[in-house]
Amino acid sequence: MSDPAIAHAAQFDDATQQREAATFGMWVFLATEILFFGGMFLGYAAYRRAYPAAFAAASRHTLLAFGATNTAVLLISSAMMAFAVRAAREKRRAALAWRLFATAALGLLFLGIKGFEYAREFSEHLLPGASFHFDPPYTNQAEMFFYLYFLMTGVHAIHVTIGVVLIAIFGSRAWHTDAFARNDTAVDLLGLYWHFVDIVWVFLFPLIYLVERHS
Amino acid sequence: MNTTTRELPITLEPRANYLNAGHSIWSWLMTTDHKRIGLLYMVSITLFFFVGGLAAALMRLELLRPQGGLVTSALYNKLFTMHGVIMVWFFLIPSIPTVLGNFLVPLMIGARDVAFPRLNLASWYLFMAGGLCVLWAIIAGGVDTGWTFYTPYSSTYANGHVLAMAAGIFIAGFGSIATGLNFIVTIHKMRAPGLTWFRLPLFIWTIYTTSLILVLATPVLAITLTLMALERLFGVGIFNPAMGGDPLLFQHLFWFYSHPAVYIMILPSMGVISELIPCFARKSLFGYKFVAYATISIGVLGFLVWGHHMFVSSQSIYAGMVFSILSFMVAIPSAIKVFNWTATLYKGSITFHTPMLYAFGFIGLFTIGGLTGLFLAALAVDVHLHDTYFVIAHFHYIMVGGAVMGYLGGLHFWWPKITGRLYCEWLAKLAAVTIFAGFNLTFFPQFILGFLGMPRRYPVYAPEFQVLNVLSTAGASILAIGYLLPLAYLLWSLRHGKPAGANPWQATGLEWKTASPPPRDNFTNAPVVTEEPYQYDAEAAELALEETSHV
Amino acid sequence: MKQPPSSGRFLFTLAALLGLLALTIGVAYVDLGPFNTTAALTISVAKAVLIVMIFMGIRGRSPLIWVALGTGFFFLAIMFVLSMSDFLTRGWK
Amino acid sequence: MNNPPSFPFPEQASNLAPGVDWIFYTLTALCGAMTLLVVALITFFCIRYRHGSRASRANGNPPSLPWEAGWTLLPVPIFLGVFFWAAQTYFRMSRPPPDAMEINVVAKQWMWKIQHSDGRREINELHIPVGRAVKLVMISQDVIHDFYVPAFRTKQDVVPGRYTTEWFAPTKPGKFHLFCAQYCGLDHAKMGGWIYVMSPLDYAQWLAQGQPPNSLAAQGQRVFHTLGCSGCHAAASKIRAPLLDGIYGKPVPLSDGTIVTADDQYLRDSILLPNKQIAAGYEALMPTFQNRISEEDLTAVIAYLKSLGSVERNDP
Repeated sequence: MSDPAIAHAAQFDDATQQREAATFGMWVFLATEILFFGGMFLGYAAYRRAYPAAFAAASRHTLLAFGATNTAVLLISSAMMAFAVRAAREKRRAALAWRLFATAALGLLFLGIKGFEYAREFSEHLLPGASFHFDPPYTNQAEMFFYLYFLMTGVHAIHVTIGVVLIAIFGSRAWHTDAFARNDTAVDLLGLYWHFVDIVWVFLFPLIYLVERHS
Repeated sequence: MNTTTRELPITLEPRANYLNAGHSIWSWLMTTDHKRIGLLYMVSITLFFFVGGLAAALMRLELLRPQGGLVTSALYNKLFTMHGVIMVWFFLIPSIPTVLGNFLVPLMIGARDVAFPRLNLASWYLFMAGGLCVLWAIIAGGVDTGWTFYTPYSSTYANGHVLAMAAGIFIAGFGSIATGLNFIVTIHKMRAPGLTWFRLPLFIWTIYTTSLILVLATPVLAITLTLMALERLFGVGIFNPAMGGDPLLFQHLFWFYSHPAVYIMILPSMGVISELIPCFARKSLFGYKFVAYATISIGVLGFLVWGHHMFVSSQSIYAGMVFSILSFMVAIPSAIKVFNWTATLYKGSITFHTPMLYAFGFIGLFTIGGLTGLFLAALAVDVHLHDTYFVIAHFHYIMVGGAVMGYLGGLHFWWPKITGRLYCEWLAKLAAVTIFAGFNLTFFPQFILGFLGMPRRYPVYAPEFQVLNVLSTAGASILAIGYLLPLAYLLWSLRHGKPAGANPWQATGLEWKTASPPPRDNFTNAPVVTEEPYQYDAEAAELALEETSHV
Repeated sequence: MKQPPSSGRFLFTLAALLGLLALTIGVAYVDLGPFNTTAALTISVAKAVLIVMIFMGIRGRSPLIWVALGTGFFFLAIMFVLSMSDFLTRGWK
Repeated sequence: MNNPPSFPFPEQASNLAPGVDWIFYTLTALCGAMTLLVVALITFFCIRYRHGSRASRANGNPPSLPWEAGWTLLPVPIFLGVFFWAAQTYFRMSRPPPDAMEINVVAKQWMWKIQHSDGRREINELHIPVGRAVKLVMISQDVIHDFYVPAFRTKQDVVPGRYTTEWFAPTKPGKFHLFCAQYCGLDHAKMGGWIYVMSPLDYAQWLAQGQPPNSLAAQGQRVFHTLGCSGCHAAASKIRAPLLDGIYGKPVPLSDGTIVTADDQYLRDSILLPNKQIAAGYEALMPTFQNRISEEDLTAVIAYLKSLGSVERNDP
């Protein structure tokens, strides 16, 4: 369905080839992200196996309410992004714009909740380093758990921030110009990125908040 | 065998090609033409090669005497770190993929450019930004952790600009990922009509596999360096033994990238050799499909063997045995390639132009390098040889004897296509022989030094090792001269070289079907591929010779 | 790309995902011994599969895309299996 | 009396050295033959089929499958053979005999501190009798080092935070190089030393020379009291703490239900990271002694705990 009207870059033969190349490129990029996060998950797995009791105790100190809400917020924003991609394909500019803004807003909400959570933990001296404080039995290993917690959720938050910024830009571009009416591939790719960021959180949530909640 | 080209007038009638499509600095620095980006990389990595080479020269001079004396231990430690970092990340890994790969991949598959030209330019800028970051770290005081950055030394005890150097490598790493991603998409999506996978030249197969490794391994290096840098910055981290951390986790993450990285360095050279041997033996490659499958299996198996760097690191002996048997298995695809190259020569019509000399040099030295890898894969022997000069000799035989020989062979083979000029043949042959001789004199004694037990990274050593070290330094001086020669006559050929014409070697391959240097969009008329690669005919070459000699 | 999933399907998937979220929290409060971790991971994998299949619409895409995704997870598995083989067997004498 | 190495072959001065050398020389022969085969084939083809030679080029493309199958499958048995041979030797290398003489080594940025069980301490030098198996229990105070004796063909990284072991049985008296083989900073190259393997007579003389005031275990007992360990762990103490008599090598049930044997590593972790593995039935009251006890004193205390022998234990 190569629409002749869609312009394509010089090095491609037609628009279909351009879209397939861009989409394939995005999936290869997601594979690199899988391995990038994989290194941290390996560190988590190694130390959770080595210090199960300490990880369980430390996990109980994480704020499950914040984590659960955040997961829900990100899942909803992922669904909203899926709606946005559909709107882009159906060339409905207004729907695309406000759905993108909604997704970005949910992303911001996620970051806000995360910010509050970090502030709470910071006040409870759970930030690893000189000021770290945890009741005696598991001081050292709990510091390891919280190091991994701040590391992995921090890197994930950076990815969410990048996503929110891009979605906002795409939203305003959809609102003001008809760029995406002519070529909606970019919105599809941004959607793939946003869903990937959501999947990383889907795995992060149980590993951090639900290590051992039963009494 | 270029006796049959017509003698073109020295002054070329100015035909539009990618070189004269713009002369301003801006047209070069902002180009999205894959051919120009290839040249930008060529200049950059050549500069880095000589910076890294200078460090190596100083180290070899220091090792002339057991008590050293030329440089302090602190400076020597910075020298071998600088030599390692620059040679690995700023010469060997980029060399063939970004120079020959950038130039040739679109040409060989009949495309106008790579899939994402602007991303291609961005990857050069990322590479240069990373390179300048590393150079600044070196000039500002240097780093003495070795290119391996083992914790806890790198994260807690080393002083020096570790963060700046790690940042430099981190940024350059994204340049590698961008290049790998670009090539994977280009090779999948932009092949000329009729160009099926098994009609692709093997250079494309190796660049494709190298790109897979680049894309899958480099992110793990990025996260590993980030973790090390964070631990150095904040004093707490997951590798910190005081917090119950395990330094071996760093080694696992580092070598998960760094062993596939050595296949990033050698696979493209294998691709170049798979192009040179058939062309100068006038015969199609023996067992094309097996060599292609061997390439892919090297790429995959390369990810399974990293533990052989950690046999004596107190890694579990059972994991050691798993890694040892896998390391033996990864040697098989490389052996297949060597045998197939050798078999290609059977009943060929072999000529000995400079690229072919480099190809023979590659096969000989790579065979020695590969086989000595088996010594290091054998557990009990590795206990004795690990971290000695045996390991130094092993990986230099692969990287310098293999990768650099392959790069130089490819550079000489495609120089006429890149610049439209021929270089001085006898000087080039002299350089090839000098490099081969200098290389062996430098690194073969180091096998013996390693077996005698001389550890690596030593500015001062026990007196009984001096004789072999003097031999090695003598070889290094010859090798240095050998490397300066190509720089001279290739630059000289830019101005005074004879015009090369479209196909000076009568080679097959789409890149030889367009003009030299090629036009901006590579092909005036889009090529269609109808036959297998390497359609050479040795008998025809012999008959052609008889006719010309009778006439 | 084949026809995009209908909007009803998106809402259904979102509901399923939120249900799985509730499930994983609920299961965490039940003491299953070693199976708590496997349960949590299985539910996460289920959520990830839902997102990939429906939201990312991988079903409508070419097999090459499946291979790209599969390759990413395959090499991640290699990293985990061989690294953990060291950590798990280091204590054995 | 530094006996010059028999160039180009390194000295074989330990029980494992011949075994390793046999594998090395076999591999050299195999790989040498393979390299010569390839080089000879290429040279022959280059001469016979050079451009302009008279040799016939008819049907120059024989079917490749048989050859490919040949050189793919042929190396497999050879590689497996060498793998098992080397792995078996490696397995023997990693299992010190039970009767080995235990010596503690503490590596520190740029020196080796060696403690004999009779309390004698040496820096960068190790005096051992010929013919007797020696097991080194090693740990690093800072970065990763590596205790490498080329003449014995043994090498083992010395890791901070974890005991690593290495063993050898010297077969020849003499003075052998000790090198640090893992880059550890400024004076990595100067961190070497000497292993003096002495005949039984010389060794007895050396022992008699500087008789150290008290054994390692005695030094450990002194540290055990000065740091207040006896306050809780003595039999008469009011605080409920595990009795340590005869604990070395015994299985210890932990609070999370698993059972571990009380080896060097367990004792060290219990002192530095007490809450890593808490003994079953006890509160996690023990303070950490990290940065309050040096590696040498720690080795001494562990030697003392080992010396407490197996008094009949009556703890709950």
